[in-house]
Amino acid sequence: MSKLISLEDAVDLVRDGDTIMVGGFLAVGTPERLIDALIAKGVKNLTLICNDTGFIDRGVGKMVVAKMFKKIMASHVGTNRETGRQMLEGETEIVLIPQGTLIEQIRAGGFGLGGVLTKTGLGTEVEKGKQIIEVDGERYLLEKPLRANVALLFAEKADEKGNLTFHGATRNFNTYMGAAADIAIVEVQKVVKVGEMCADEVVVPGVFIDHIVDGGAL
Amino acid sequence: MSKLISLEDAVDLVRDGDTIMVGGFLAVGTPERLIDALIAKGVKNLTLICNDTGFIDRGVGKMVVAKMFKKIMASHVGTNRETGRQMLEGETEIVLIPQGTLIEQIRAGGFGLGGVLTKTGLGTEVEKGKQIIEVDGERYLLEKPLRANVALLFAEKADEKGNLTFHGATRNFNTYMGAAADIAIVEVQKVVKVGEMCADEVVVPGVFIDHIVDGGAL
Amino acid sequence: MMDKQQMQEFIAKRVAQELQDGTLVNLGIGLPTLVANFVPEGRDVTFQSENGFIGVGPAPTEDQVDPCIANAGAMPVTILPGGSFFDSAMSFGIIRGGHVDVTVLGALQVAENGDIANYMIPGKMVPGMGGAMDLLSGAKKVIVAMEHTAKGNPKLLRECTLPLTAIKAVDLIVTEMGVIEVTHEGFVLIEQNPEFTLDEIKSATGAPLVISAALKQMA
Amino acid sequence: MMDKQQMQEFIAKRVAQELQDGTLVNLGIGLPTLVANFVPEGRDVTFQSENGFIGVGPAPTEDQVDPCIANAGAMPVTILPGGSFFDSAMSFGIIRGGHVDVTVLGALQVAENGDIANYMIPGKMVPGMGGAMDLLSGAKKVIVAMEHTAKGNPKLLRECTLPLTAIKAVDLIVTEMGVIEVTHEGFVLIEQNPEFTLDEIKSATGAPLVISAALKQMA
Repeated sequence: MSKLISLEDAVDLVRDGDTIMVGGFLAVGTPERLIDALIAKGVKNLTLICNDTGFIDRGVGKMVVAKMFKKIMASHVGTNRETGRQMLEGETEIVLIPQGTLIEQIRAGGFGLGGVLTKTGLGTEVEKGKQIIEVDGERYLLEKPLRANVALLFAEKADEKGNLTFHGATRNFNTYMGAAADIAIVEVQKVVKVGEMCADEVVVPGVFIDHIVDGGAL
Repeated sequence: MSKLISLEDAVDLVRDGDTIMVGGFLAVGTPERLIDALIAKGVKNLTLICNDTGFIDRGVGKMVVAKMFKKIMASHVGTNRETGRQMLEGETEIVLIPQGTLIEQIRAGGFGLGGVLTKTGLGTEVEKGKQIIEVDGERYLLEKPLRANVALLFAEKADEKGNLTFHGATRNFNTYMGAAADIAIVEVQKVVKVGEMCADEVVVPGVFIDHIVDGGAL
Repeated sequence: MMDKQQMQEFIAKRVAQELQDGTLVNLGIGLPTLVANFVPEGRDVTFQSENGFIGVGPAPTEDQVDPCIANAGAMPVTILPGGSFFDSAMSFGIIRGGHVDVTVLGALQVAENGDIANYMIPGKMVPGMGGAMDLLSGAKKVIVAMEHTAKGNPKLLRECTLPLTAIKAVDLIVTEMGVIEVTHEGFVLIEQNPEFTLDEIKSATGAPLVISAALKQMA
Repeated sequence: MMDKQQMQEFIAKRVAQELQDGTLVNLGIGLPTLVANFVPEGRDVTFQSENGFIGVGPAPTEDQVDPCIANAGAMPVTILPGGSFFDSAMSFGIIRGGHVDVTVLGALQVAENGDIANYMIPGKMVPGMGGAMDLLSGAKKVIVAMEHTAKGNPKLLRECTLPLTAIKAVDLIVTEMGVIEVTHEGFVLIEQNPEFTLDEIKSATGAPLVISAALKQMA
């Protein structure tokens, strides 16, 4: 059975108040068509988990401008002045997380691990309120797993079972977010039939992907 | 500079008493030529970290028969009766580790993480002597990172920088062991020049690989 | 009376009916492996092999054999269209993360609270747990496929006496005698193989056996 | 006197000399990015981009631009032969696991024990730490490339007053005034830009500055 659905059906899966994960790194590898459709639909009070908030006119940054988030968890937001404004004026809660920790928290959430033990952030603001675990005399921060209701992903190619391949630097957070979300939707540039993708070439197995939207070429 | 070295130079990097990680799952994806050369060289008192101990005539099992290990950390050893004999007669220390925990411990060792938090093994013999960490009311076993002096890996193809690709079910433990070892040596079926491998197709980046041995076709 | 092979096929066939359309399933070595042969026609069931792929297909013909494609029991297999290969970290991420819908495993003992012992007998050679502990703690549904007794001794018990592979893990048990759900009230017989009387089944079970009000005939 | 651009290029050129043959290097945004332009001829230095690849090449020509290939600052770049693309988990595994030989970053403040503050000024818009905290705790060697002072105020201090990005992380500091090692004895000036006197450098430094017995001229 093909996992291909329409853009409209895809965005109907995102509800007000949901936590969403969105792939991409400064809008490279971001599902722009899904984002545009979500903005058109006008979902509200979302929590965003994403590496960054892109730009005011590219990537999830467009959703920031549309004021769709009550909370944003990201590693940096400096490229989007609207995120900065919403943060300073207290309109949106911003949680800043080291990039390497954020991706491991998502992987832990998707892979059934209880958390991440990392030295990153020790002795900094990031440490505040968190458990320190000692392993063989070394101190590590315990960072908790992250999960979402919906993941919105981007890939170069999918077969109808949702097996994905990527081109260039677009993998970033797209590879693990599907595992960490109840519903994973991927926007791809090209959909091929089952059997047209070599099993050795698959980067993300279709088991993590629920729905595919054919976004066409970039 | 090419990382290609001879089989002889490769096995000279393994010293008596070393901890070695060896890729492969029941001898599928195992560097058989490196193993044969190590047996010919006659290294002793090694600690093995491997998914299993293969068969008496295939994979690391041949090294078990040659009595090269003082300690073996594996998820199962039931396919090699010589491992069983050495275990029962107290000749070799065997530490049995759940497969999914073992691979994460190796990944943690290679990726700078302080350990693995998993529910696997809770309430079993595996739990004994280990720290239990509570995260949001859920209990997890803390399993420590694993590292080795040398990793012996197998891949289908390498370029001269050590970028690797795989075929079939040979990836298993081969993808992360290089990161977790001070020296990583990969036996490949085919070596190509730099630039002859597509950057999108690389499964293991060459940064984890120190030396390549051209093992030829299987 | 069924012989051993008939008994195993009878169990495997019944387990196969549990596999819903669109599910990802991991089959243990031995009896559970047989389940793949009995998936009802038209049902889209995909099998994972924990050594690193999804889409396990039938054994290869002689000229199809690829030394790089074997299952977790080292038997040559094939991969079906739509399958994918991956490493052990991904494979157990799939398992531990709850992305496997059903795992079918054998057991030495199952307790009425769902505890399971299936990997070691003290004093005997211990082969290791392999991926069983991860599968038991990670799969959404755990089905035990086994003979009801071992040399006449019950394997369904109040408490396991052998070292556990996992606690509170088992959801359903399929034996040659019947189908047993593991519930908060303990073992509940929901299907009975008419070849056995309820008394026979009860006496072959080492713990109280609730008989479901909706008891069906096993087929 | 050097203008700002000359000063930055002077710093970047000196940092580039630190990059040994066969090393993997991650360059921060801004001044550190310039370092790539000054790698000594014939030295095999590879650059990682933490958004997901090794083998960062020069900016593309107009017809080479690929929207899927940009660096961690979203600038279009190319990938060199022998490079590879990967995801963020792998990228930060490489970083956190100590597989990056050198990272070059800017800083707001560096303390004599190696503490570094480079991501936030309380009361101002906080852009976030991105990958900086991971790079500082994971890279084998941390080089800070920055101007010696900010608006006349020292940036090398006994203790950082701004929120830290990492503790005890910095190994070497390269400024327009000199090259400073961070040691157990604190800051040690190992190279001096002859455009500045030792007194000028000391007074621009907010912590004791040991002058190396083997002090060299910076070039």
